[in-house]
Amino acid sequence: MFILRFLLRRLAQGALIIFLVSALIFTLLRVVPGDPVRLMAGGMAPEALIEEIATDMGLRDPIPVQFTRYMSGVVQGDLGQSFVRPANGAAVGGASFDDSTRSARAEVWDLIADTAPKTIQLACLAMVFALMIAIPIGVWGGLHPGGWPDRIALYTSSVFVSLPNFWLGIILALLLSVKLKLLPAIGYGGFAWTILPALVLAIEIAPFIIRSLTVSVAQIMGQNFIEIAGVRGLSRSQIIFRHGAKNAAVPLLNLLGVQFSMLLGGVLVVEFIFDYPGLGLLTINAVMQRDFPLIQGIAIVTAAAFVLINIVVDLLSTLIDPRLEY
Amino acid sequence: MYDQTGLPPVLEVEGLCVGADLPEGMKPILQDVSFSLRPREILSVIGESGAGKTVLARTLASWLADPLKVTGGSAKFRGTDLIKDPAAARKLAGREIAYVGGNPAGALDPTMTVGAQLVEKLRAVRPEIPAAEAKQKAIELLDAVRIPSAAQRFHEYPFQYSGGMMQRAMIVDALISDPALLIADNITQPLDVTVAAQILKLMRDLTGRFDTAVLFICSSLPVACDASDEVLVLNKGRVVERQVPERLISAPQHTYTAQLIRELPKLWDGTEAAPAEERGEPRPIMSVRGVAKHYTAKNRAQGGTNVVQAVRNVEFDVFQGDNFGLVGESGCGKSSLMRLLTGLERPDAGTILFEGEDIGSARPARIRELRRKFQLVLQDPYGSLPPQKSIGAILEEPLKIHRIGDRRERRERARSVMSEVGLSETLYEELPNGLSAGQRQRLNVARAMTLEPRLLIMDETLSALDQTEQHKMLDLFERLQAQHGFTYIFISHDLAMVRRVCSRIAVMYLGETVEVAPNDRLFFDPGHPYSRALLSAAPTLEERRYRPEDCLLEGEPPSPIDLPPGCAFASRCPQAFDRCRSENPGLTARGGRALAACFLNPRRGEETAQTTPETTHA
Amino acid sequence: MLNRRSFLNYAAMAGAGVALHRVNPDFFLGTAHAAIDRPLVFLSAENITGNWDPTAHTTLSQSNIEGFVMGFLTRAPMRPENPDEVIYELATEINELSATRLEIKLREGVTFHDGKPFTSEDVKATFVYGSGLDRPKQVYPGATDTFEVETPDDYTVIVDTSKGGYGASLFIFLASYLPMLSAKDIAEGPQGILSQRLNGTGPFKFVEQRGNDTVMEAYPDYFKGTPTIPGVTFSFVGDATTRMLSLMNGQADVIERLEPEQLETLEGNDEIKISKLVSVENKYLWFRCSKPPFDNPLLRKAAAHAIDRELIMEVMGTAGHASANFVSPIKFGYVDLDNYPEYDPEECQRLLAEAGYPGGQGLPEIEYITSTGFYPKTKEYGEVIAALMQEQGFPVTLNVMEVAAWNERLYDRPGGGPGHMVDCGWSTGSPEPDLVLRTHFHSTSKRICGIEDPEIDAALDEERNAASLEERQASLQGNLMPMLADKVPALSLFTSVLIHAMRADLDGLFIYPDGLSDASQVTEAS
Amino acid sequence: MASIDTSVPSATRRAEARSISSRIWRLAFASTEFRIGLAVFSVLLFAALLYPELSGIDPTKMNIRAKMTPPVFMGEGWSWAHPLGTDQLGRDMLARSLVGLRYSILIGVTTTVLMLAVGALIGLVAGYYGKSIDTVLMRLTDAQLSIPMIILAITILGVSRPTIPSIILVLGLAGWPVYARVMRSTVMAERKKEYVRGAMVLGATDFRIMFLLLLPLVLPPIAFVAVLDVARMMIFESVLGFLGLGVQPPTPTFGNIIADGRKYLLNAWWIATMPGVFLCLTLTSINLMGASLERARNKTYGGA
Repeated sequence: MFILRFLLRRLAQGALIIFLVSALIFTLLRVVPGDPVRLMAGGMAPEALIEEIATDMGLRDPIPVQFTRYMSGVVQGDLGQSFVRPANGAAVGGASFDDSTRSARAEVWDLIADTAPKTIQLACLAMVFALMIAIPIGVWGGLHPGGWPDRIALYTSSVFVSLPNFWLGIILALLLSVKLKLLPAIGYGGFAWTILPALVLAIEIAPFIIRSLTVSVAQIMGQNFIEIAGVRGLSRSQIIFRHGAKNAAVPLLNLLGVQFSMLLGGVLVVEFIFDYPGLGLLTINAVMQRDFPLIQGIAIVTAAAFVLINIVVDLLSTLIDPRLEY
Repeated sequence: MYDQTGLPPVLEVEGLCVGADLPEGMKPILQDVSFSLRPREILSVIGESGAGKTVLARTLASWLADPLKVTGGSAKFRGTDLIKDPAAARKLAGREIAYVGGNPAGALDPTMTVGAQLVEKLRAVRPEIPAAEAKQKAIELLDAVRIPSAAQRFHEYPFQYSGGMMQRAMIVDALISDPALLIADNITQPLDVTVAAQILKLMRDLTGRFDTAVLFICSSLPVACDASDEVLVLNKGRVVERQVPERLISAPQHTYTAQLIRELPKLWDGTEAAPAEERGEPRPIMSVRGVAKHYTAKNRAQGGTNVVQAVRNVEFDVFQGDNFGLVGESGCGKSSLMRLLTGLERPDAGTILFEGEDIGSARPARIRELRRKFQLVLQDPYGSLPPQKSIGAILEEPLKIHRIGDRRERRERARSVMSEVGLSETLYEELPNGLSAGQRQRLNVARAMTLEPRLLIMDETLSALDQTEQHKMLDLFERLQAQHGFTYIFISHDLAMVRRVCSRIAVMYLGETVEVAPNDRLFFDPGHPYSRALLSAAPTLEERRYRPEDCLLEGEPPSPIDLPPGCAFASRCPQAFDRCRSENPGLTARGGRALAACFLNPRRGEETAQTTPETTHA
Repeated sequence: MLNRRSFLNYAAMAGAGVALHRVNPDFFLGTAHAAIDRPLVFLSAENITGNWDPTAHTTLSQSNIEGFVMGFLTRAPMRPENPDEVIYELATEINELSATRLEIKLREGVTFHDGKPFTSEDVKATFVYGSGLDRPKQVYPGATDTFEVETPDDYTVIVDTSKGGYGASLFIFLASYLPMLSAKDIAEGPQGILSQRLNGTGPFKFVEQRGNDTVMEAYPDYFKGTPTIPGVTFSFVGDATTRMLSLMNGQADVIERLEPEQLETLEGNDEIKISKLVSVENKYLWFRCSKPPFDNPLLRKAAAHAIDRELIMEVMGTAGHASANFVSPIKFGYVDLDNYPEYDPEECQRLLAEAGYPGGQGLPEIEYITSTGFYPKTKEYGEVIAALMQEQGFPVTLNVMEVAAWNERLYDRPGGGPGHMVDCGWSTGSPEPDLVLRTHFHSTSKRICGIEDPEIDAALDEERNAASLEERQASLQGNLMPMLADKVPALSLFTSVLIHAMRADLDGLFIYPDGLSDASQVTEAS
Repeated sequence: MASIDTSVPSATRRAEARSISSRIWRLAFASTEFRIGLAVFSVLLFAALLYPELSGIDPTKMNIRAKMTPPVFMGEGWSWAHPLGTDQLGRDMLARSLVGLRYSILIGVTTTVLMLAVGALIGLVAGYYGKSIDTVLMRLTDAQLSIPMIILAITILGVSRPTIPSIILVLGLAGWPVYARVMRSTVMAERKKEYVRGAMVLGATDFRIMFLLLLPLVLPPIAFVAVLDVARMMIFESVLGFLGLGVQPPTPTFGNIIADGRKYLLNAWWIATMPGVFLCLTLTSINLMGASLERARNKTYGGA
């Protein structure tokens, strides 16, 4: 009952956010230079043909008109069609001006639906790795504020954050894939292909989790109920893992929710480096090709994902800590 | 009473010494403390703050943190030396030796239900008990400490418990493992008198039932005497006296004890004249008329919102140069009223006139200007000072806010108020975190004084201080009043304090002023049954004029969310009759400038509060 | 029989400086080598278009795929030691009946992947369709109405170019570059099935496009026998390092467009072998000739003399092949031009002074647009060129763009394209020089530089209308090319070298100069 | 709690009347970690500011024939002329790294300060006023947070030639919501405390409470965490370079050096690695100082 009302309110707010984001991105994409029709039709196409195609596609209508048309599609679950991609989903280069002979263009929704699961798999695994790296270091640091573990946490995060992900990607691929032949690195052929990119992503996010954990664990371990728990007869492991961990989980969850967009930025580069056929690679190609419907679609879907993730985060936070206002 | 059980002692402390290992050397905290404790015995430990009471309690509970260290002696629990064998001591902690602290608010994990944590604790120290049984035991005990609908409350979170309920839950937490020794460290201090009285009664019941020995740490002599079989007096880390309460009071052995008893404020002792009201032409500096304030709170269970009537029908006048007292238990609306009086919030109805100007409806900028003339001193000596600012900066802040003086003048002013309240000028560049609670409250007062206000509102300013400190502060207030002609409003739950300093006192219950009367009249002839209940519960060594058995009722005040239609006190009033349940009596004059809201008072005509002489000046 | 002499002449020119890998032609049927049991993975640096019609694009990667799937009348390996070698594929014989009539005999018993037999109808339809003026990859010497195709029987084709007035021998040169389409597919027109899939007679059958992977499987009825590998997966992987790592960890079998440094890394690796070959692609620095300051030929020349192409070659390393003409050395008509602008600071200063900007003073800010992530090392040598020009006083700022932004700014537009200099390469899957020269420098086309010069127009027309190959070559080398070197509407910097790397145990992969590969004979060396 | 019986009156350990902040600095400076951090940071800073000019080595000067010279002792052909080797165009890596450090510190610090300023302001206002102001501001924050950075980047950087100010703007825009959120929750917690009420009663305006009372209190811990973001922003700048949206050559930012040097990682590992090393040194030295300062603060303010 309560959760339902909370969900309704947050989803309504989320819809508003998505609407705002769509409007903003829609407008921005239409003022940015780089005529998509030029890219669709190819560099050699004459101006008149460009204008004709653009007018046909409604790209010369006023932006509000275009936006209204677009949003009415979005509401019905139609994110439009890619400007440049054929239905088979290949990333294509613009070389032909004879656009009329293009085979059917791909539905944006299908392109996203095809790639998103792989990215979700990658992101989840990355998160698992990141937590596996960050929790021991961060908690240990938080349990000894000012001591060596705290410093180790600090230095580890300094080093990790200084590693550019495309540098790290190459090094890890060389080491784990080329030299040791432990893991496949490039493309996607099954779960094993996710491990290496996830590791790179994990190292990228881990410093922030470490930092957040050291701070929140230290803060929680200084609280009265933790101090008194030993006097009440609870064992140290009970105190740390049941009470400390549970209380530290709330700030951690919030961090993860907020860092979502950062994760997406990382996914972009990592997927490109590893040629991992996920949403990130799709985004890079869409950006490179000025595939506006696709960029818009991705933006809307990620905004929606962000909204949903944060609703889940808030819901989980309130489940963990019922004091939080719904 | 001593040795009456004939059982061997549970705890034998011999020559215990504890010191603080500081860079400048070992500083002794406890020196050569020895005593023993038998099952079912309640031993109070009393002493001023800094005497080492809490250190003693924590040493026994294996909870000494750096830089404190045991430097000598032994503490044998059933033959096991807790000092020599810390591992065994830790094993006993929580199981045989239970500890209850004075700060129940933060004592449990806020993210787990109270019940779950009780079960967790029990199963941590006694893993052999199955979960279901543990749950049943927890509910039984919650019920035993009179937590209403315990089975339901079992599933609630700590923040859903009131302070008194939390304290009781913590007692359950301590007793659930059937400990042989209960260390109760200042458990009644943060509580209202009526609640504290209930808790003490409960503790006595329970020790009888479970054969538990209790070490009762306390800073109030009357409470200690009330609660225990024997009293141990600690002074500067040494045991100076151990007596049964009666003997202690009648024949204190040590000068410190004697002084403690002497300084104890008396409620009904006529030797010290109660502050008299200003006679002649009393001019009200503040008049409160029919003030009401409600808040809306989210209802988590059913959705929607609830209206909380925090303040209703509040009426009183405060006269120039007067000491006005506002008493009531927590939740009675004192704090809400304070926010209204200081212009932090605006009333829904009624007027608050300060020197003829309505604070309730003044423009925000005007209120800021008026603030130069009335100031507030807050309750919490720790939270009320801005962190990370030096004492000098704190004192200059009000002057900066009101753009008074230049740098040098402000500095001088700050230094002069510091010396006035008795803070050394060398503290100017220091942070307040090195100050004691008393010094902090002096600082708070000093800060309020820098603007040279006319009216000072003291919101529980003294309640966090021990008796000796309180004494000194009250002297300070008197001196300042004499020098600057301040008018004080004391918001307090401490009747003894109010009795000593206030000339007129208003009693609040559930947002209403149920009685407004001169000091003597309230204490000797209260006009409201609730006032009598308060007086009956007040901690004192004197013979009570009102017996708790007659006046004090079980339970807590009804929730201010769904107030009964009639007199709010009717549900707990021993004398309530039908009319009380249907009609709100309202403040009525009962002669001698006293008013009370009770039908039992003989009416003098049909005068209402608004037409009493004192209000005609408004 | 084929006029061996003319073919030889042409092939000798085209094959200059080309190094190739090629196994014994009999090898494809050999059983001495064990077949590999999984599809060959080929990583491409370039993405494909959405249109499978081979005449609808000039995209190298897609042509590469066509090399696997489609059949050709002939293939010309152009090995330096045997430059005139022609391998007949779908043709069995080519005879010059007269100067304007060419007879092609076709192989019998060949079927398309969709089961339709390959006949002279298909050749006719392909010739007619592929020479249509609306085809982006118009690969024939003249438009459809300049020749006629006769099909006396199912396996004979006669091309008659008398209407167009040029020699039918031009068709010989194009035979190796022309994928044969099915007449049935062509009948549906450009919007039809042609655009949706590949249908050829080649060793591999197009199965599907799966994301960025083009999946092909062995065609069991391939006329030379079933290929020894089960299939080919052709994938677009945008990042050069990624491609190399894939090869190194064994996930990929062949990768393309290696950079010289990658070459260095891989050369030490016993498991990997390299193929280098000069391509048909030249890299150019295009001047915007229709707007100041480069509407002044003196300044263009000055700029050309400011650039030390040897330095650029240093940067390019093995990925560049020095050339001094506007077309690749393997294109028809190539010659090292004597008057091609060389690095000469004094000449540059002289020209600047002559143009009225001594030492570069008074020149407006010059924007140099280049891309990153598409061609190798554009950013690196872009910085070199900018620095060199700055040294001579040109106020150049380099603007490195991602490919889409660059592509959008690339072409000429009314009033001149954006910026003042643009970096771009041009590659066409044919030795025909006009596909570069006419496209860019004729005033009716002027794709990028925007030049309108009647003298150049006249020179372009003259060489096209030449009666014979010899005459045409003379016109190109004696008139047009020196004229372009003098007017420098663009400066050709070098010719790209296509570098492929593949698993060392992979024998039999042949790579053609335009990047097309033939994997039909790929086997794994035991 | 009550066990603070042991606390020594500060008068006994008081330093002669010295302001609190100077005491914190002195305390921090007394720690070895702080001194090491300060030493490393100063060396880096001075080197970045002075070395390229003093040494007369032009970080953009190419010498293609000496390209990819390894750092000293690190392989064949090294020379003392290029202690950290040369890049793919034969430019001196030491000079490039130091000039790159200059730009990257500029970008990293300015961006972080920008997002901290915007985020802190919005979070402060939202957390202080609460209610509908809070709702509006926080939903706005969510909206901003949910726009992928890259899309902002291509739109803003695509309009014009990417310059350092426009890159700072893009990165700052993408980063502020995180700080707004942290700030808001901290302020909300502080807002309920007594001393805020105390300040109100003294007559302080909202502005004064927000900016003079709360801000100095809640900002330092957040700023300490923000040090990580300085590094992250430097790395992000390299991602932009990687996408062709970075600072234009020949300006050597870390982003440019890493993004361009990546291709040569197997031949000339030092090109893409050096910026990372400098970044790590800078960051660790700042962190060393920050952590000591934080400890000194905690010690001075009694752990609060």
